[in-house]
Amino acid sequence: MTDPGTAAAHENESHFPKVYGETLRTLPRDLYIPPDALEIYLDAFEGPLDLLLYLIRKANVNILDIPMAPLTRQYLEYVEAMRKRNLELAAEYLLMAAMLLEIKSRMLLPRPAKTDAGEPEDPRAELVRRLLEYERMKLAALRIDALPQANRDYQWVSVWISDQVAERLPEVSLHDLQVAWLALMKQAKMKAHHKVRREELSVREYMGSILRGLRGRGYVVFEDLFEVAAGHSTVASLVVSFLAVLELAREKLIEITQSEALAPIYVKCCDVDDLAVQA
Amino acid sequence: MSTISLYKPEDFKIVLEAALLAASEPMPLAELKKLFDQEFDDDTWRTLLDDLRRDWSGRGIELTQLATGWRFQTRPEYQVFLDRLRNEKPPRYSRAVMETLAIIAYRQPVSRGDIEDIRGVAVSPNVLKTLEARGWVDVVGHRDAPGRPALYATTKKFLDDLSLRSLSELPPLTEIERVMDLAEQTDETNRVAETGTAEEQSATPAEQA
Amino acid sequence: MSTISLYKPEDFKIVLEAALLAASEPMPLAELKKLFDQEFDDDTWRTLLDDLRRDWSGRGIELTQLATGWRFQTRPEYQVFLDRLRNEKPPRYSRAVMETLAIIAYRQPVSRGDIEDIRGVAVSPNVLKTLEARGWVDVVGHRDAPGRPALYATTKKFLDDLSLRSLSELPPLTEIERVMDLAEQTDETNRVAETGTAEEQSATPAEQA
Repeated sequence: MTDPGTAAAHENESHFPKVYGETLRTLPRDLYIPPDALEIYLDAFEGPLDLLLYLIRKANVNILDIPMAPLTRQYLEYVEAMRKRNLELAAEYLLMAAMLLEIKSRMLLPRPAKTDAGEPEDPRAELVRRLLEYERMKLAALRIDALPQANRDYQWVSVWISDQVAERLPEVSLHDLQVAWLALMKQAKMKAHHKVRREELSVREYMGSILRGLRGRGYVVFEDLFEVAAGHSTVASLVVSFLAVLELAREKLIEITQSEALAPIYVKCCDVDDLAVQA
Repeated sequence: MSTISLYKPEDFKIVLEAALLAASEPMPLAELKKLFDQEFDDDTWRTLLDDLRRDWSGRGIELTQLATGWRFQTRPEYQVFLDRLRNEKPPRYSRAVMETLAIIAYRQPVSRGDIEDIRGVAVSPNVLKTLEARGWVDVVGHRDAPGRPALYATTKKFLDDLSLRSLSELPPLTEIERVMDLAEQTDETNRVAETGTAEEQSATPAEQA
Repeated sequence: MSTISLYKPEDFKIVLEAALLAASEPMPLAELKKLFDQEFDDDTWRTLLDDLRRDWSGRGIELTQLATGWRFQTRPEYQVFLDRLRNEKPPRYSRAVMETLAIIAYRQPVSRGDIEDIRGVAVSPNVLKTLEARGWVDVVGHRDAPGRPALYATTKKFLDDLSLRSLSELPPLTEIERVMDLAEQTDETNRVAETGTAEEQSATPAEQA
């Protein structure tokens, strides 16, 4: 594990302003700030709470018993210095100035009598609570920053996977098909111009296999079609095959010829390409 | 953070190994040389790298020298295990592909024009190519019409891949249509529930809607 | 390609090592279990992983258990060498970013307004964007208040990237409070210097004044 101390100190360095290339590790003991550096110091503080914490720590006073008068005076001097430099003063700094003055004035007033709730609250309580919470979070930020951080203090190991994986093909289920078909039907219904006929699916299947069987074979004897169509001949399959042949003929997908009555019937695929292949 | 000092050849090898394992690109020797303040000649580097490669023999990862540099990579023999960890979502066919497949399955043989008629949109050649490449549809003939359009039908492989013995085992259209008609003609889910079987219910989302 | 058969515990460890070295994300145990056909109980897995971790002690990379699983990473002590191979150093986050992160980490879920209350200054949108882009914080909901402000919390990736298994492994706030109590109870900066560590000292610029 790392020694967080070194990392924290190192990190902290980046928070200090640089003047003429030199990192200022400590802030000035008094409120005198070199005019050229003022802007940089303003940047060095993360806001009015940060500045207040600095002033309190610099004065070495107990945060729970802030002497409001000197603190407010110092804060206002600082704000005034910034204002004189025509720096664009963030609203938060002015808001804090108002808050400090309010606390200070409330402390000058006589304390109200004891209430049922006990001791009346110190006007500084809210400020102290905020200062403590902010300081806690400031320290927490440094602690977190001191933790080893991926890509800064260490790197992930991810060794090259050598093989190209075989392409994964989509899985299709019957349900997917059904869903696709349903979507189509809905669409067709909406358009209302396409009438999808209902018919026995097996006829369609036999139509496909008969066509496939005729492919590249030229004229085929009618009876042979039924062997092509059905490996296992049942009465039902013969009937369906016959219907398929009729449907194919009706759709002009096959040509059926018979030279004379009772002569053999020949069937051929209406496919020029296939004939060409055979020729 | 304490910094490591390197003395023995073993120390250098440990750094080299860490650098190569963490690298996301093959590392050329010239690049690896930046690792150490000490300068070694190429022979020493070669020995160091060969040593490291030998250390890894018999493991699932190997150090290889490529045209662009040195890299650790997994050994192909271990791919079968690594594949089990790939949990990418399974790829899915687009709606166009699925609808085209459904049309070919139910209305075969059909031409591209038929598919376009039903879908109401042009069918991209890629859609049919995808299905042909998968071996699920093929051209079974051409229609005797102007342009002699190719006619598509589903294949044996399509049936095999969907665990069907024949096309007649596809969910019957009449049923789907009936279900759809019901779904459209009535708001009462109850009536559907009465007429359909439990199986049919779960099969079509429309029925449940 | 020949496939490896696994017999001895050593064989399993080699596969496990290869899988973990090649993984691009931390691997949860449930995921690692997919590696083998054999089913091992959690104790066996623990032994296997601990064994592997021990094998790597004294090397430049280490096996760590993170919030989302197990992963190999380089040891921070070696980063000084590995950095020499990197063209650009990773950016360090500004104080504003780190303080905002700390507030989100310790006080989550918090709104932007909560963060501004604690820091005493407006939070620039870029600060939160930086943290969101890194995947360290995200919006987990909205407060039921005017404007429905977004509530931020830290992510698993934040824990992973800081090598923490859970938020409870964050540096405890109580300890920080103890240090502050010391600072509060005494006017002597010296005493703080004696009791606090160097880190606590450097933590607040004011303390050094």
